[in-house]
Amino acid sequence: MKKATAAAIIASSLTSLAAEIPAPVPAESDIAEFMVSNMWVLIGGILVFIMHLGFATVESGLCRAKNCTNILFKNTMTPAIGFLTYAAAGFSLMYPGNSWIADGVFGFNGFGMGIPFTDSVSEAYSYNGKFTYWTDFFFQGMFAATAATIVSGAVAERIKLSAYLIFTVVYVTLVYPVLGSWGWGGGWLSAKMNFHDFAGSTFVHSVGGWAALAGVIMLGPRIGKFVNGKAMAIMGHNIPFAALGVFMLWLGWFGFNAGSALSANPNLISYVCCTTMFGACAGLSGAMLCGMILLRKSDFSMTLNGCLAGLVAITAGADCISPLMAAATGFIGGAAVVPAVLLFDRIKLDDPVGALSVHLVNGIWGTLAVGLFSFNESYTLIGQLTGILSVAAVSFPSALLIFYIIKRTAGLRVSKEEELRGLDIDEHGAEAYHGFQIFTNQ
Amino acid sequence: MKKATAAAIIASSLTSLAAEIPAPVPAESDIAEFMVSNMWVLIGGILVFIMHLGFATVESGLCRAKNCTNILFKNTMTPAIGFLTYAAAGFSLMYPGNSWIADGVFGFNGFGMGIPFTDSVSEAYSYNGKFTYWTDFFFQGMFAATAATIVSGAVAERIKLSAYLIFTVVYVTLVYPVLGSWGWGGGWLSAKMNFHDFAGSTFVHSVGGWAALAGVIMLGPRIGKFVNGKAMAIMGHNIPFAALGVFMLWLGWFGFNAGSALSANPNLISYVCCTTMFGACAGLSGAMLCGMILLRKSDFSMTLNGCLAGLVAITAGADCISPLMAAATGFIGGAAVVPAVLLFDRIKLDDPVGALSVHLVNGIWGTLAVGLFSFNESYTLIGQLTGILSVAAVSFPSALLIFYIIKRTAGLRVSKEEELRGLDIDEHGAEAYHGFQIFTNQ
Amino acid sequence: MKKATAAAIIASSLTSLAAEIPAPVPAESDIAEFMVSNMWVLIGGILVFIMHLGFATVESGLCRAKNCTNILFKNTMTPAIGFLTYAAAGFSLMYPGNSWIADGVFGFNGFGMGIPFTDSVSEAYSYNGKFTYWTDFFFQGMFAATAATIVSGAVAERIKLSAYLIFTVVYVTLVYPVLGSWGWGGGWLSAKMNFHDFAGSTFVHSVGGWAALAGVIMLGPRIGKFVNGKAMAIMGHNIPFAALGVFMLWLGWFGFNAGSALSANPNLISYVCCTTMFGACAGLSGAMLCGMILLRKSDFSMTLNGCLAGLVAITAGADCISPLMAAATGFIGGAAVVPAVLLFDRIKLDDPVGALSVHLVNGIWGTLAVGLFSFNESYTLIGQLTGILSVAAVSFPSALLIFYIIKRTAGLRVSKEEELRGLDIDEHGAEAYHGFQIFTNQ
Amino acid sequence: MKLIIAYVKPERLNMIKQELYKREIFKMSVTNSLGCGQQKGYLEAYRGAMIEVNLLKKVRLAIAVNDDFVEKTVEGIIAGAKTGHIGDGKIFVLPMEECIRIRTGERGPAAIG
Amino acid sequence: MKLIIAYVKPERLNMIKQELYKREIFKMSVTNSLGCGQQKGYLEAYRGAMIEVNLLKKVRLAIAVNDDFVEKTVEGIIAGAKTGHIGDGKIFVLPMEECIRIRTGERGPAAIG
Amino acid sequence: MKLIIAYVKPERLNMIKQELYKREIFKMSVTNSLGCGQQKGYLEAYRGAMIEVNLLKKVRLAIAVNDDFVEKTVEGIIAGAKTGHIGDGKIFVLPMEECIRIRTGERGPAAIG
Ligand SMILES: Nc1ncnc2c1ncn2[C@@H]1O[C@H](COP(=O)(O)OP(=O)(O)O)[C@@H](O)[C@H]1O
Ligand SMILES: Nc1ncnc2c1ncn2[C@@H]1O[C@H](COP(=O)(O)OP(=O)(O)O)[C@@H](O)[C@H]1O
Ligand SMILES: Nc1ncnc2c1ncn2[C@@H]1O[C@H](COP(=O)(O)OP(=O)(O)O)[C@@H](O)[C@H]1O
Repeated sequence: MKKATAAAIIASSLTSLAAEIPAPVPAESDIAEFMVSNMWVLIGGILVFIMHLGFATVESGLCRAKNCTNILFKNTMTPAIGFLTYAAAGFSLMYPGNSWIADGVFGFNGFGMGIPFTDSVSEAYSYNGKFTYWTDFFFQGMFAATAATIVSGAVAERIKLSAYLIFTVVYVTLVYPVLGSWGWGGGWLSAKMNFHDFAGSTFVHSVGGWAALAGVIMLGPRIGKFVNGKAMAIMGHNIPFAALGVFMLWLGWFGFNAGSALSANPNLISYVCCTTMFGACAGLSGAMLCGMILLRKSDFSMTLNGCLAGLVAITAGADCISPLMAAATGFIGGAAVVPAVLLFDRIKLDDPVGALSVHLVNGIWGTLAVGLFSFNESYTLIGQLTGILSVAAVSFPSALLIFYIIKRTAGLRVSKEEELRGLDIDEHGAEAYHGFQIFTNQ
Repeated sequence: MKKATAAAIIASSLTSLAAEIPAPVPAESDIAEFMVSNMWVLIGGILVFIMHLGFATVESGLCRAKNCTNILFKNTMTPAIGFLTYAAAGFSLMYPGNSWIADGVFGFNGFGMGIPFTDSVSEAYSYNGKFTYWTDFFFQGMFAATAATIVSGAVAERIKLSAYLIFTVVYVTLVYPVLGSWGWGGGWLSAKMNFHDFAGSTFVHSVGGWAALAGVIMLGPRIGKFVNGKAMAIMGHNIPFAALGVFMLWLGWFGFNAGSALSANPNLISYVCCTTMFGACAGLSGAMLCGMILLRKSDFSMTLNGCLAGLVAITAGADCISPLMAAATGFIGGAAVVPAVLLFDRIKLDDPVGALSVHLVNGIWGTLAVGLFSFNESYTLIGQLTGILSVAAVSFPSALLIFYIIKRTAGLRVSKEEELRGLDIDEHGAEAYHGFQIFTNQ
Repeated sequence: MKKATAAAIIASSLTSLAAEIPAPVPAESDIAEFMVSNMWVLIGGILVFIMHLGFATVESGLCRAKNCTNILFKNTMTPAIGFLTYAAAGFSLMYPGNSWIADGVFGFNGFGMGIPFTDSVSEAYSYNGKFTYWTDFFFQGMFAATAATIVSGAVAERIKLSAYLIFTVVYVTLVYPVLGSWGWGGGWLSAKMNFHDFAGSTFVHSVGGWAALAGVIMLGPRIGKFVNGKAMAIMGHNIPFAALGVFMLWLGWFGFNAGSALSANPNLISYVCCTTMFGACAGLSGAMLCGMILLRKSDFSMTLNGCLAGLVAITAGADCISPLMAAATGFIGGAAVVPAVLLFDRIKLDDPVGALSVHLVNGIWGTLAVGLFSFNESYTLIGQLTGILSVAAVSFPSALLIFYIIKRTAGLRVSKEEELRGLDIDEHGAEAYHGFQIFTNQ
Repeated sequence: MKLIIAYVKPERLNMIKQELYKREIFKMSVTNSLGCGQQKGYLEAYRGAMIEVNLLKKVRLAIAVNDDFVEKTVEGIIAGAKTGHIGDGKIFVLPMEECIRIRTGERGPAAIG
Repeated sequence: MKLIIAYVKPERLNMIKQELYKREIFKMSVTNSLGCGQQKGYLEAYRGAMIEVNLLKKVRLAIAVNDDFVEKTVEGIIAGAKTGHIGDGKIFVLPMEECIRIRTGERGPAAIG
Repeated sequence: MKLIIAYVKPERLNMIKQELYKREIFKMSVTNSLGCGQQKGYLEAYRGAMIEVNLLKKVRLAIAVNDDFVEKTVEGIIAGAKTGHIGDGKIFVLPMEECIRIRTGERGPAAIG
């Protein structure tokens, strides 16, 4: 919603700039509000940035030491790829303004960045009175790579570096922004279905989650994950690092959600910070309790997943769900992680870090929760379901296709020897923890 | 002081909302100032959040690898418990507004959240013109769990997970907010004694420190800490992680202190950031030099403690102590850590991470320092002492009582076997660093 | 430029305060803008602070485990030393206002802090309408220590702790601020040469880089680095920690660069965030590709260096280079890291963490890039070259001199035995990873 | 009594354990080790400087057995460890004079199992 | 000369050292090890998948002694290591033909102490 | 056949390897170890409590050789490891009854090299 509005203003603003219509001189107090809102969105973008550190540490901590450098390498390149391709084409695809090619479904505004830099505040003000073109791009660009990062964890410990990089470039440049345009870019989902996804349970997390599912299917499980039809534990090597990552993601999520207010509206941003926090806290509690019941242990890595699950779940409705229902949404999301992880193990889908249970399952759940719990009654369950299904219908097959093409050409999976020895040695020629004695029999 | 004012406004605002008095329409420029201040306090809350990562890493890094997951688990659940219980009752207990039951000593405003969400800026403005209800709750809620986290480190490596969780729920729901109401909630300490604790040397750090002391006494030392009456070194397993944590705490402290300005008053927030930094820098220097003299070594973990000590010490008077005296306050606090650690060892109190020396000793010292160094002469040594002693008189016995009840019922300490093998295996069924060869003889 | 203006205002403001001229009462909306800008610069300072964590983790991660505590110790003390000495004298030397002793070359405003704290917003407003005296000091003080930290990595694993601390005190108190005054303090480089260094490619990174070079030369290589004239690999012990550090530096850089706007001018700060991000992303890409070509491996630590290289390179021109050219600047900077590291190895300069390749080489490159790519044509290649050379001409010899004096007096390098055993045991009496089995043959 | 020491590839450990279990050998001690043998190392490249890593990760098994179990043990290890490629490892058999079970103080062949 | 090798519980190491010191045995080498024996392992559960950990953490002592010290050493180890529960560990005594002190080149029994 | 075991200072490992290569001994196994010997430990101070660290970091070499290589090997180790200071380490020579190359099943002296 909010984003769609912004996109429309961008579009008209672009036109007005092109036509060199003199910008109205705003009142000084409007300027001050403009400065505040702009700063908030910028800070939001900076907080989203730090989520990439969170992904890097969660994913590497929950995998084995022998693949640690490889995972970090992927997660460090991902924001770079995301931001650069978003500048080249993604931003234009996601926010086509009036340049729709297929109305509300596919649009494109031209390659590269649109508005030249100007030092004048009043000119920038004419963009939309809340933030500058550059802030807009910065914030949205930070989001772009997040979807790809979700994939990174699910395919870890067996995908070729080159395959991952190619997939990321293609998926982030094409699939992510086009789907995003349906909702945030003012496309059919928001315009016709009143589909509500405040900060991206669907457009970021599900889009990433479906691609992760495609990757897991195309790659197959890691050697040793399923033995005689039973799921084996392949333990993470650095749980403190994974915990650090969850805190970083949690931190960044305040920017992810509250930054999506796209202004510094005091009520909205503070409310969203609260619901976000409720989602995370309840998610932790849900996963802890569910783990105690189902596993008879306080499983830490699952509890950490529960925190992220709660955050993913509250993302769609952070602006329109009451605190109590936000906690409920998070709690259910966190609790759901435990059976979800067990289920994916049961059906032999090997997801080393729980990305499917966190991002896909809860991306869907959070989007549905808007239909169930929102105090804004214009968001219907039907509308939400339409969004979930239509996004799934495009993202999953296209991810499958991209992975398939890579498999047939550049190759998807490392050799058995390389997988056993660890990707760090063969792909990067160096270990992550030189000198540390690490015992392995896998 | 500041907070008491805020609390009063909250109270009257709550009344006005109840009575449906039409809110005054604020001027646009007031709105802009409202937006800025609200954003600053919100950012303050976000920075305080990251302190929980700091606690998690400092505490786990300074303990042994075999208990690492357990400590991280506790520190991850602590903010969740703190925030959720604060929403349920703590906020109402701490800021009772006019709903005092025993005047200035105990009040309660009702369970759950008070004000419904409204998207309108002017309505939010009527809250107090500086920040919204939700910002207020977010910021205070982040503080709530901090006191409990302090305990976590002191009781580490031997307390049962369940015992810690129960203690945290009770202490944070009841003890912390009631004591806080005496000062920040407009209670007797601020109203009658002009007691000044700007951001919580007493209400957060001492309150946590006294509980930590109670826990250490009730639990007894770790196996192997005192042999033939001599304190043995039980070395931390991951010093880099502990250093990371200190930086995270230091970072968060800018929000903890400068956010406590409860507005974006440019002078006040920037001044507080400076005094906070002076406290930390001087604390580092004090501990380093004192360590060199007393221990003839540049002991790193003590120097890190010194940084935190300086921060705790400057917290009470960050708004009313000159830069030079802020440095002096921090320096003394940092230097004090070294003999304090030695002293606690001498009297056989086993505090694995130095929580008592940092939070209790310096919580007291910092509160006193206001009486000694403040340029606001209305803060007297008597007033400060009254605050210190009255808070001690409630927090320490009640913490003892809670721990005692847990000991008689659920049990407080893990078995000897579990302690020797490490809590990670028995409580969580998994090690923190799977595969790493770790040599232990403790 | 911006900073010079600020300095001038500081000066006049100091005078006006001294003369007790009544401050003009600003309009309410001006106050709101003042509050926003002040908050932004303060947040900038807080972000720069976290860069010190980044330096600590990058440097310790890329060195050996046996020296890890020592490196962390240095990097923790560095901001403390930087901030305290900056308060004592550095700030006055760097921003002498009208108190030039040698016009535009050397000035001094007196010891200690200048303006007393006042709670009144309008009085603070009179400082310069954008930020308070304390914000100014906070932000600049955070910068001060950064230069020294750069040295820390280059001299790691062999310098005495005391030697490093002494060097830092002297260099940060005297050399860094005097050179800074030439540009940011309104001195000859900015006034006469129109030299442009937006956020410090020269004044921070080159100044640090030249000192690093001096240190590397005076100390000589680590034992075992060059064997029979060939450079040996001495591998870093904790690559994940180094990666974490790069993310922290990257995060902090948004404050370093965009905070240097010294106001919350929406256009400028958002633009600078974008160019900064382009620099980092392209730097990563440049180093990755160049590494693949020159080394036939995706070398991770070099790619990480590439990210930092891109950031250093874009720092000088973040406000005046187009997005595309920002990416080009970063790409070239990142790519340059790989041959630079190889070159320094070839000429037997042992720089364990690549500080020379990142900060010195790219500090120079970034400053030149302004002359080549800036859309502000008043910045000439000649002007930029003058800045680069004149700063080099002072910083390098003075660093050499300081190191030389230390060598002759307190001693510069640890004994051979200590170096072999590791500095952690001898200087700090404790290992970084107690209990972990670490295999070493160096 | 003999002490059988074997240096094998880490990833074969699970299989070796199973082969030994089949042959009713349940007790053993395992240590991390680095080995230098016919199997060539590999090059690591760190920051552009190449280093030859010729100490490869191996696992060291120590199994104390009675004389009539020696062949079975050797067989079991070979069955689990052999891939046919260089680097498969070596088995060393040492004479052992005494074996004591700490818990009971039992000595000699009875203490081994 | 004999080489005495013992696998014991890590937490008993300090006590064993003290018992050996009492018996004037000051020299030894200690290695991390994993042991598989009568002592059952335990279940770890990671993300819902159970794994049996049957390689338990042990410490391996190697002590070279002259023949007349063998009994004292064995006694000392037992005194320090014995708890009476399974998992207490084993002691193996191997014949040793030569011992050389690197610093001096001394050989034989004189080089041991 | 003999199994030669040496405990040496970690920083001498590279030199020892080179000395052994010179003498055409290419195969060995290396393990991390902690040693307690004549070389005194040092004091670590952690948070004001002193601890004597008397288990110093050593490296353990195990080299299986045929009888005619024993002297060369001992010589090589000494050449690489000797500094003349205490803590230089010890070499132990154990009799070995059998050696098996897993890859080929070869036994005896032929399997060693
Ligand atoms: N003579 C020896 N002494 C000690 N260890 C040995 C010896 N020969 C082999 N090893 C160990 O066995 C491992 C495998 O040896 P290698 O020569 O690569 O196998 P293969 O003989 O099957 O080619 C080595 O890495 C080393 O650990
Ligand atoms: N036959 C053996 N060979 C090698 N190591 C052994 C053998 N028997 C026991 N050990 C070592 O001793 C440890 C303790 O053995 P265990 O059988 O549990 O003790 P107990 O015999 O007292 O019940 C094992 O974990 C293993 O490391
Ligand atoms: N009798 C022994 N049994 C086992 N290991 C020993 C023995 N004597 C020495 N060592 C090993 O050798 C190392 C060096 O021994 P040390 O006594 O310091 O040397 P030196 O005899 O040259 O003074 C010790 O740290 C230990 O690992």
